[in-house]
Amino acid sequence: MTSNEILPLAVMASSLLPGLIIFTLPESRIRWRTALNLLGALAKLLLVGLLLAGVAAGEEYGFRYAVLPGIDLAFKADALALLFVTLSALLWLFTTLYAIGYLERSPHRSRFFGFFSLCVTATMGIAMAGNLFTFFVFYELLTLTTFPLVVHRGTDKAMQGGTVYLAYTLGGGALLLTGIVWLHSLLGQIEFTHGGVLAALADAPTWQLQAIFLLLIAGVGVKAAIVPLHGWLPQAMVAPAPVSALLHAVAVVKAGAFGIIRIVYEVYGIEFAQSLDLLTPLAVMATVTILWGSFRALFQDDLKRRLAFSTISQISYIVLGVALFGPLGTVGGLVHLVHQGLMKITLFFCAGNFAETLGIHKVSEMDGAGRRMPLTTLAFSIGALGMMGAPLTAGAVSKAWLIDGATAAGMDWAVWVLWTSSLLNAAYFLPILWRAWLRPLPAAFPNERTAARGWRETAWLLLIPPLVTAGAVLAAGMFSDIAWSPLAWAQLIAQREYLQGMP
Amino acid sequence: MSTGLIFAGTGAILFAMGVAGVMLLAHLLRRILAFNLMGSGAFLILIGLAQRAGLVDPVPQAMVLTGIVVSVAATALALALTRRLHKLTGAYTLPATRDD
Amino acid sequence: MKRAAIIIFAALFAFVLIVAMLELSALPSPKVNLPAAVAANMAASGVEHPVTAVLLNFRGYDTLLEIAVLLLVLLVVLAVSPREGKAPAASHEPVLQVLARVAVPVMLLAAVYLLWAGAHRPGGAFQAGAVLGAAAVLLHLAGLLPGWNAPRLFMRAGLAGGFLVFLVVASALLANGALLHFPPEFAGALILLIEAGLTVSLGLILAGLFLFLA
Amino acid sequence: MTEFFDPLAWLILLPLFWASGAFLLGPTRGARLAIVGVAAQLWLAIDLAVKVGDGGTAIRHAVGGWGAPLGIDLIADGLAAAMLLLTHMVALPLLLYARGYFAADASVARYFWPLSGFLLAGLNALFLAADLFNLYVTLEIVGLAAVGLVAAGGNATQIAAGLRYLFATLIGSGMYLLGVALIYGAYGTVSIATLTPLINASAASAVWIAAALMLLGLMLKTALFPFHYWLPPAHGGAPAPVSALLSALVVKASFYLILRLWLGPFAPLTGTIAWLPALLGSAAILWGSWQAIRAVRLKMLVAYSTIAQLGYLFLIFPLLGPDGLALQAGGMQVVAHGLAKAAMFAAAGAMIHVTGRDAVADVAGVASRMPVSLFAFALAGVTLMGLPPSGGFLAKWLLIDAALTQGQWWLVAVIIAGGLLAAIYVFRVLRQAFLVPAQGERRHLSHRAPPLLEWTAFTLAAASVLLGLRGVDLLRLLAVGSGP
Repeated sequence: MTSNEILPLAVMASSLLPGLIIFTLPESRIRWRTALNLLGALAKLLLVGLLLAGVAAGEEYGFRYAVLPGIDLAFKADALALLFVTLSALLWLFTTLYAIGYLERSPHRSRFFGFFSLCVTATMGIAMAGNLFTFFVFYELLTLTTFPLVVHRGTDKAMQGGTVYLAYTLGGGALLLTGIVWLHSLLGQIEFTHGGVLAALADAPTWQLQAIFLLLIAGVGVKAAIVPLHGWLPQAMVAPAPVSALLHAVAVVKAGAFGIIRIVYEVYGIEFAQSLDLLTPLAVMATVTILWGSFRALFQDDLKRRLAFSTISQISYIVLGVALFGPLGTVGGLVHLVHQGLMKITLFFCAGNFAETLGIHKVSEMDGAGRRMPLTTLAFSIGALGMMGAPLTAGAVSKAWLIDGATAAGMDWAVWVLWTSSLLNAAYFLPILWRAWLRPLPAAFPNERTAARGWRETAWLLLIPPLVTAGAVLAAGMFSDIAWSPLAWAQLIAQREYLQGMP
Repeated sequence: MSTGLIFAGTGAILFAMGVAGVMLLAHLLRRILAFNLMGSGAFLILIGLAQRAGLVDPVPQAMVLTGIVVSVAATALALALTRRLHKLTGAYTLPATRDD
Repeated sequence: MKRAAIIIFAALFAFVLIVAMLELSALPSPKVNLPAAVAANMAASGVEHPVTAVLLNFRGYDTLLEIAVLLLVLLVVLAVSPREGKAPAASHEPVLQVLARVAVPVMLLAAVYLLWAGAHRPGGAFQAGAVLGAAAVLLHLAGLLPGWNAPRLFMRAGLAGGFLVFLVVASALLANGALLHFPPEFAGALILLIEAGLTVSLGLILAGLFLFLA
Repeated sequence: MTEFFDPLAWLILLPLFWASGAFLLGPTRGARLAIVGVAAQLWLAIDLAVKVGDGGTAIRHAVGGWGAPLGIDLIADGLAAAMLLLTHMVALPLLLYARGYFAADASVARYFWPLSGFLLAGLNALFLAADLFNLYVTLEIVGLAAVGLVAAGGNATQIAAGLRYLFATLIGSGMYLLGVALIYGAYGTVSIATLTPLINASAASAVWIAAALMLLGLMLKTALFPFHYWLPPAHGGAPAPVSALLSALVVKASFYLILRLWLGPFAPLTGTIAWLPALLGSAAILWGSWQAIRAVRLKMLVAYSTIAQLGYLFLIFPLLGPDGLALQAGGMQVVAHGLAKAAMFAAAGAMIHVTGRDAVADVAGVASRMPVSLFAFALAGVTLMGLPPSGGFLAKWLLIDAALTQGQWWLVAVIIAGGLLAAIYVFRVLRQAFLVPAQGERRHLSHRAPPLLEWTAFTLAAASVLLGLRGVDLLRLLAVGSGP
């Protein structure tokens, strides 16, 4: 095996092995568990760094293993894969730190961190999958490994949320599988290739290709929470805060959006998809989701539910970017994959802190929270402003590229959609900020633990991750032009998908 | 019609009676007898059909000997279980099934 | 309703089967002629009676497995008939006792004859064993032999011994090229050895199927 | 002429030897003998699989040196070698499991060891047999040994379940035997190799009746819907290691024989009715899953799941084509389900052993007390649901691929629906296991499961999942000697 084959596997092993070891650790070995978690996360970052340098220099990383005749478990770490891998690896580190602080003294931590690591492994597999078969394998693994996390608390409500989550994702998986096998039986292969592989099937009946597209998009659309397949996401909010962060920013929802990107660009090929009239319906679906998610978020009093509907809306920005048919929109969609992750994880970290420190679960309880927890509220504000697309934040960059993309594609209505959504974002985020910063302190918070635990604001492990990610939101917004920024990387990918893929 | 065929025809009737008996009879001893009828029918067909031309064929005869031993064994097993069931429940019929 | 349906179906089945067999008898004889093949190989079989030759040589493997069936059924009978305490004493039947005292020695003799006769005329281990088993059952019914308790080592050896002899011979013959591949010159002696072992064990097993339950 | 240590012969002789030995020696030494014997058999099975796989042709052993049709042949092709490998991969962990399971109960153990030896001998002989009458004898060994193992527990439910099973298996073999009699009457031979070229579509009606009788009898033994009535009480009522052996292997033996006959001698007769087994198989999937979803007892849930999973095997018949996809799917499903179902019964047995109760509801809280058993159950469930990366997933993939290639859309729908239904009953148990039990119920979780029970179950489950990574090797083995 060459080092170009080993490196992608090592990236996966860096979370798989610690995860498996953690399962066997007794509950009391806290230091061991923490050390393993951090060691894995840091090792992964190091390995990802090596990959990034290599791919930027034009190296190709990949590994194949035959599972069935003509069907391989194939990994390839290309530029697009690395966009997702880097995001997940980075956020995994912070989520782990946060989770260590969050779950202090709660039971079953070995189980929790074991499955947590497996989740990240599955996400890496999804990112680096070299064909639809491999993608599906890890896509389903992600479902299986997130279930124990969603139901972690073991209450009836958690079980209900977990069941709804499973019903949606396994149903979606079944559709996806049908689509993939159908495609395989028509085409004989299902590799991800720049520019797509389906042009070879130009003679096949159009309805078949359209039906397969529908199956595939519906399959990944469940995880991407596209309306009307989004019902599980608000229900899954019963999970502990680090799991919500994982679902919304690191793994699950992202995996769905990433799947849509792979299917449109590297299975159908953007040109061929356009010629089959598939992109406009996709754009319409994304639009509906963007507006519906924002609209529903307006009326949620539960803070995490409001954030959940916000996620539904924001993820479809990525889908819209993909469907805009043009390099500008592509860059906008891809960069939003990263930016949304940074912003949303900040928001969930902060929401977890409010709940853990002051017992705040509802928007209506937020009055004066900013005075008691200024740093957390600051981080929250940065995330929220980013979501609105305020200048100097990461959100502004993605929105600008998306709007340019829509204009260039001649889809003026999409510009209006983006503006409307920004207004709605402001409408559901600004009241929170207003309450937190400007309303007076209430007589008592629902369940304040600051004094009992001897915290100044909250535990350090809970405070540092949101501050760092909030900083990243600002950095990605202000320094988007330098090399190695998410934007630069997205431009590299767009260039490869649009230029190298074309004959 | 040769003797062999008469045996085979009788075997067919016995087999059919046996099958009907196993399906219809609730009393376990009767059911075991019906099963033996089935076996005998099959043995008669095996020997009778092979010897329809009147020639002796030792191969099916040996097979039937083997088959008889197997069927003796199966009958003994069925009787032993029936006896045990009777001792435990006092009934010579199978209890009604419950799905759970 | 169900009853009538089953009866009608069974009658129909018998009718169809008979018609099919009549149709078959009108066709020419089958292409494979096994009786001829048996006759042609009788000399190498080690016995003179064709049925015994098929039973213990040509298709001896079937017979090996058939003994396994008997032994395994005996095991199940033992498993489901746990004997609590001592076996009940048999009832006292004077008339039967007289009959049994006369018949059992004759039956033993008949068993030995059947075993020996199997080589060249109808007979053999199973028939001999059946007579032995019947003798034991007769003794029990007459009150001369109590029911059997769970078998001790000696009895277990007797029950499984015949099968083990068969098994050892079968596997030793692998050295001759195949399972149960008798060399023609020793075939007769080996078959007699197997049959003798089987007669004892089959007698015990068949008696046991009755007496372990009694 | 073959060597003395011919795996074909010894795979049959060895279990017969140790079965008799275990009877002679009694349960304690018998258990040791059995485990050593099965370990040796596993080695023989691997040796045989390597020989068949590398050689690329079937291996033949002419018993008695006569050769068919006068004598009886044993033939090991790829399918047979794969079945033998599966049998011993399942049997070795299960016998180790049984040692732990029966440790406290010597009266049942006394006859478990010799009976399991006869069962394995019967299975091995069945997989290797190439003679219709010899197959009848092996079928009876397997059937009677299985009934014995179910009934050996000795309580009224088990005896009744054993009797029900006994009558089903006897009717099945009676029909099979009648078929053999008609075949012998028509062709004068029972050797499969000799018969295959003789049978064609213009065969006499007696041959058609024979084929129908034999296939129906075997379907009854395989518990194909609607002949499944005997399976749940038998598999759900027996001790856990027995349930595992029965569900993983015994029902597969008669399916194997159906496949053999369907592809071999009866191929010219079956072309037009291939949709019938598929239809029954679909009904089995839906009905079995539905019953598993509403089962109250844990082992009943697993038993009904067997009925559903057997249904998948019968979907392949209308899809059998020159591309071999359907046959590969069937072989993969047999192996994957065998390993997974053994694991599931073993894990369920361990849970029942500890909680002392048999209801699905009593599993609550097991997640924290018996993580290994639960993990084994979950991994086995992954295979049954057909989720990646398990062997069950590859089977499902191949099956859908075959169905799509042949344009049988309704089968695709059934396969997908079956997977989702399986998810419902598997997650029903997992959900319950993760639930925090009410305080009063904790007292039932007083003692811990023996590690032997938990880890053997886990090994089997892990094997069923890892099979998904060795699919190519299994399919290469299956391809040997199949097809024209």
